[in-house]
Amino acid sequence: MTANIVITSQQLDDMIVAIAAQIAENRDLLNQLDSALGDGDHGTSISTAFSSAAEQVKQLEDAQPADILKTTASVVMNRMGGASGALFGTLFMKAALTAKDKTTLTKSDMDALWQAGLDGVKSRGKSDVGDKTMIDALSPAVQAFCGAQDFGSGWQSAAEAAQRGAKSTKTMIAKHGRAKFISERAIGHQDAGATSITLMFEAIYAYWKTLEGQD
Amino acid sequence: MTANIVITSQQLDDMIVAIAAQIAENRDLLNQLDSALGDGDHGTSISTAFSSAAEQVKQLEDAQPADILKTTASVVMNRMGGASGALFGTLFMKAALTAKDKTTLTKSDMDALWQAGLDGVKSRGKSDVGDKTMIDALSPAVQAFCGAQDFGSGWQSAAEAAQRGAKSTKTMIAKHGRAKFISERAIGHQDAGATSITLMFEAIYAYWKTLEGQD
Amino acid sequence: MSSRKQKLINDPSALLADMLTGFSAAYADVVRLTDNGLIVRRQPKPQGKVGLVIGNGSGHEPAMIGLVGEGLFDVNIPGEIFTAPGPERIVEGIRAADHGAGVLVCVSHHAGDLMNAEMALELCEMEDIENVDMVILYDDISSAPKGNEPERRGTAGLFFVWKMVGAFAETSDDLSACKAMAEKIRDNTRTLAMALTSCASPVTGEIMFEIADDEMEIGMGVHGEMGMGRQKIVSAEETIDLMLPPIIDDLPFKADDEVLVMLNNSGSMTLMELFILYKRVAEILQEKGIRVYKSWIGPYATTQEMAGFALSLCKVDDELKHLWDAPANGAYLKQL
Amino acid sequence: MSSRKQKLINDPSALLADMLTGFSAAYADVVRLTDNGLIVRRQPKPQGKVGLVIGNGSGHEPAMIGLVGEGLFDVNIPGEIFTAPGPERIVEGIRAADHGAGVLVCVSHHAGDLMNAEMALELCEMEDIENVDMVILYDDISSAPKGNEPERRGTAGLFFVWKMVGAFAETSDDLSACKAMAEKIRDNTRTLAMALTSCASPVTGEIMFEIADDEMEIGMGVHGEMGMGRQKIVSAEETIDLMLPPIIDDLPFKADDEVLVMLNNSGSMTLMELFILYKRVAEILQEKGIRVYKSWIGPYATTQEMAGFALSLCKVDDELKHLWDAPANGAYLKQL
Ligand SMILES: Nc1ncnc2c1ncn2[C@@H]1O[C@H](COP(=O)(O)OP(=O)(O)O)[C@@H](O)[C@H]1O
Ligand SMILES: Nc1ncnc2c1ncn2[C@@H]1O[C@H](COP(=O)(O)OP(=O)(O)O)[C@@H](O)[C@H]1O
Ligand SMILES: [Mg+2]
Ligand SMILES: [Mg+2]
Ligand SMILES: [Mg+2]
Ligand SMILES: [Mg+2]
Repeated sequence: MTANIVITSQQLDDMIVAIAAQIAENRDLLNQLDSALGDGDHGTSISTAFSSAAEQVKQLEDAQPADILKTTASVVMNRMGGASGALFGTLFMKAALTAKDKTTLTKSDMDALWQAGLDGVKSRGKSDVGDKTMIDALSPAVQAFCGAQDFGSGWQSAAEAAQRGAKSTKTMIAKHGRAKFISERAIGHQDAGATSITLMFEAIYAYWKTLEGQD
Repeated sequence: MTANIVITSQQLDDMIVAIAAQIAENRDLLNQLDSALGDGDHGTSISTAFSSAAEQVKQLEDAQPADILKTTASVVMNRMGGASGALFGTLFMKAALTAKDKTTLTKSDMDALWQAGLDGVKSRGKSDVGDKTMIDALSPAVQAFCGAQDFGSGWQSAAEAAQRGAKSTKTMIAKHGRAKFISERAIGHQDAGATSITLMFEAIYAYWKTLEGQD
Repeated sequence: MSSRKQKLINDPSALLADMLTGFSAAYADVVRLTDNGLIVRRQPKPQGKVGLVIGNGSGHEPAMIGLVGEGLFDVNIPGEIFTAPGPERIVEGIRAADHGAGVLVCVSHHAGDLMNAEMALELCEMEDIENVDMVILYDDISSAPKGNEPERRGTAGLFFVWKMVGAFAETSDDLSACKAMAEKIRDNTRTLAMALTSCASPVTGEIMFEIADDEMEIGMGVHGEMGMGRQKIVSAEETIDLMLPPIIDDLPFKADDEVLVMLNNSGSMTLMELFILYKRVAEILQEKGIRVYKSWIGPYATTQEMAGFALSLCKVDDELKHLWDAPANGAYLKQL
Repeated sequence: MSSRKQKLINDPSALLADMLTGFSAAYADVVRLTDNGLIVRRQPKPQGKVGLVIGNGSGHEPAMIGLVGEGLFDVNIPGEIFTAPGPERIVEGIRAADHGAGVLVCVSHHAGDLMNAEMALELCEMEDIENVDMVILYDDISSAPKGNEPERRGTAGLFFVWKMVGAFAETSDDLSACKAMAEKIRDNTRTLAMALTSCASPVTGEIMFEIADDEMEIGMGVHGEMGMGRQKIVSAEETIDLMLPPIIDDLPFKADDEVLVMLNNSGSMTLMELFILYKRVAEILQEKGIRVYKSWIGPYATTQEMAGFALSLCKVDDELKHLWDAPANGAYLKQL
């Protein structure tokens, strides 16, 4: 088992498809989490958005990584709408801008993509770690990924860090989104957006393991 | 125990008060019956109406029987409103017209009062026996009363006939009132208005027994 | 389907008084509450025009207090919840609406409304109040078969009558012409209603009728009177496919007819659902070549918080279209 | 309190399309549905006047589709249920509202609405669409303390803004004056809402939040976001006694101020209850010497079939009263 050195457009495509599948599978769970803290639609809207992103991405021809990421961003932003459409859209849009003109993505390219995405989400949402949002999963995951030597250990530690981060939102009071209005009553509930981020990294990691198994 | 020969204004007063009390006690039952067949308000509206009729009647001074009946009619008609306000109002209004200028009421006066009241209700409601309305109690009660020799047996047989008549509505399909729209589904439920009529005769009969006990 | 039983009220025996006080305070520019509990126009109609009156049970708001105003009713006599007012109060309403050209008493056909109106007219005769007539109005096809129209009950479709006979009476000095106009509109109108849930009586706090969570009833009356029967809840399209054809066949409405369409919210339907329902109504009418002149979607005659709706059609000619487009300024019915 | 879960819809994924098709068919005299899913006026505003646009999540009908028309919005960009539309759609709405004097994008302050509007304005810059600005609007006093007004969320009281800035933009060619007017009205407006029951999401079919049958929540948001806390249901008078004083104190509204009052039905309240509630509102305002200019009671911004209401006050001067009385002709907001 050797680590892949770069990510190709085909692999990026597959990752989007894997994310869409993982999120679709957990749609009801995400709705449930969002109904404790928000309006109960996160699962439906994010799964619809990623499913159509996956469809669109599959139809691209001769796509560069940036095209794939930009298509994902645009579909998520405009199909999903709402706060999370803007935020998940921004994540992919900033990544797309960073991937501009690259034909494949190295590990350090990928570090930069995630870092740009995270910064974009933070400034769009005017939020940071500890606010009980997707950032509580995204930020530690990006940090863990960037701290790893290769993709394999990067995806694994990112998935684990996202998982821990999402769980940590249970004890937080929300400072953003619809959940902020319920203050103390938010305690005990895990943030839906942070859970989606976790599912995203888990899907990528699971896909990566199948790749590594292949070679 | 001797039978009273005439009914005085005072006794008529007392009867209205007794009816009001009996109906007030059964308010919830009457509402319940009306909600199976109609809009569930019969108990509330008839008890409110008779309570204020009893109040008004008590305040009359030097009242003739016709005044007492007319006051009852007018309060019931205008306080109660609805179909049953019109019908119970008509019952007392026709009785009042028949009692005009009398200072006391003999048994045969009373026969005429009830007969006029029954006819009034029938023509106002364009209904007859078998239509699943108050008439199914009122008509046999009036017939029984008029067939009796004196007040005592008259009130008793009227109360019993009303009771039987009210029960008979259970197996009927309604032809009038709100209940007519539910056709077969009305079967099994006793009519609320017929039940009120029964309570009315039962109250009078119970009051009469206390009178007979006294002399 | 379940209903809430708790309402935001004060003393249940003061429901009517509290409501009328609040309503007349909020819409003091349009109406006035008289000492004897009538809702009258702030600016009375000029002398020499026919007065238009209706008495009815309350609990159906905005009907009918919200329909007093220019181009609509002169006077409303609100009764207790779901209970027609008694004859003496109706006579008071008739007096208040009299502007020297007679008064038409509109009756939405229900036993109580009819009997009390009849008794009021008898009182008018006894008291020598002249030039008063009444018109009995009905529209609900579920309440009696075709051929027995006069036995049908009055429901939400009568809003077509209120709007257009209101416009007519605004400029008419002819009582019998007003009555004939009301009858013409009535005879052009057909309604069928349905409900998904029950509602609670604000007087007793009890649920007015039982209906299972997964059931609906087609043919529901405006006081929760049951209709043609229960069935499992179906989709919006299937619901309209069940309800519209019998309405069309009853008049019948034909190709090239022009119609007004109303989807009345009986309480807690969402407008979202009503718009989705309307989509199917428009499709079917188009298939049949029946042309929609104007539509109304919203809460007009409610049955407390019952979730359900009434679908009404009214066939219009040029005269009726003109009356329809005439200005109206009730608190809850405005036509520019 | 219990809520029905079953709605009369077709395919839940076609909710928005079905609703817009039905709505625009019913009110074809007022609005038009464009191929890209915008609700626009049937008769566009003349050239040279400022365009007024709002994008918002659907499910609040009649808001905001019912507010497109003369004297109101030029364009509404309806998003999915409770979900603000994405930036590209907002840009399409801005283009459709552009009549050569710039476009004001109104934002009811919620995270999603704001972020997408910001992104839309960034896109406009990139695409050289000039003279576009946005105004962030909020009114709900329960969502952030006094002093932190810009953190508050936008709720039903914004109808005061829509009506009056709509009237202003009808005759204005000055984008910054329109924005300043919107801010002025916003800064004069305060709202507090409450709910007795939950409601079901039409998308998932699930109840949106839990609330016990005998409880109410004061400070409820327009998407079922929870508020200041739960308590047992009290009477209508006690409810207003809890809600109105904090509203009055927040601005503060003072003796001799003139105000507009709104009681917004969030879904399945009865008008009867709202009138009873209004009675107490009028009493308290009178005690305090605050004068009511006009009132609105009814379903303006709903949260599906949630039983609850929002109470809003807006302080008006002569300029605002004039704008208030100006004609409006949206499908669900008419001013004669
Ligand atoms: N300001 C913000 N910054 C970062 N994340 C946010 C912010 N606001 C909301 N979120 C995320 O969005 C999620 C809610 O998404 P979703 O339910 O799809 O959107 P909406 O709140 O519009 O219904 C929350 O769980 C949270 O993680
Ligand atoms: N046409 C009629 N003739 C005789 N009795 C009638 C008629 N219509 C209704 N009723 C009586 O009135 C009763 C209903 O009274 P109530 O509930 O007080 O009036 P409403 O139907 O107006 O709510 C019925 O139970 C029935 O006995
Ligand atoms: Mg959500
Ligand atoms: Mg009844
Ligand atoms: Mg009744
Ligand atoms: Mg949402």
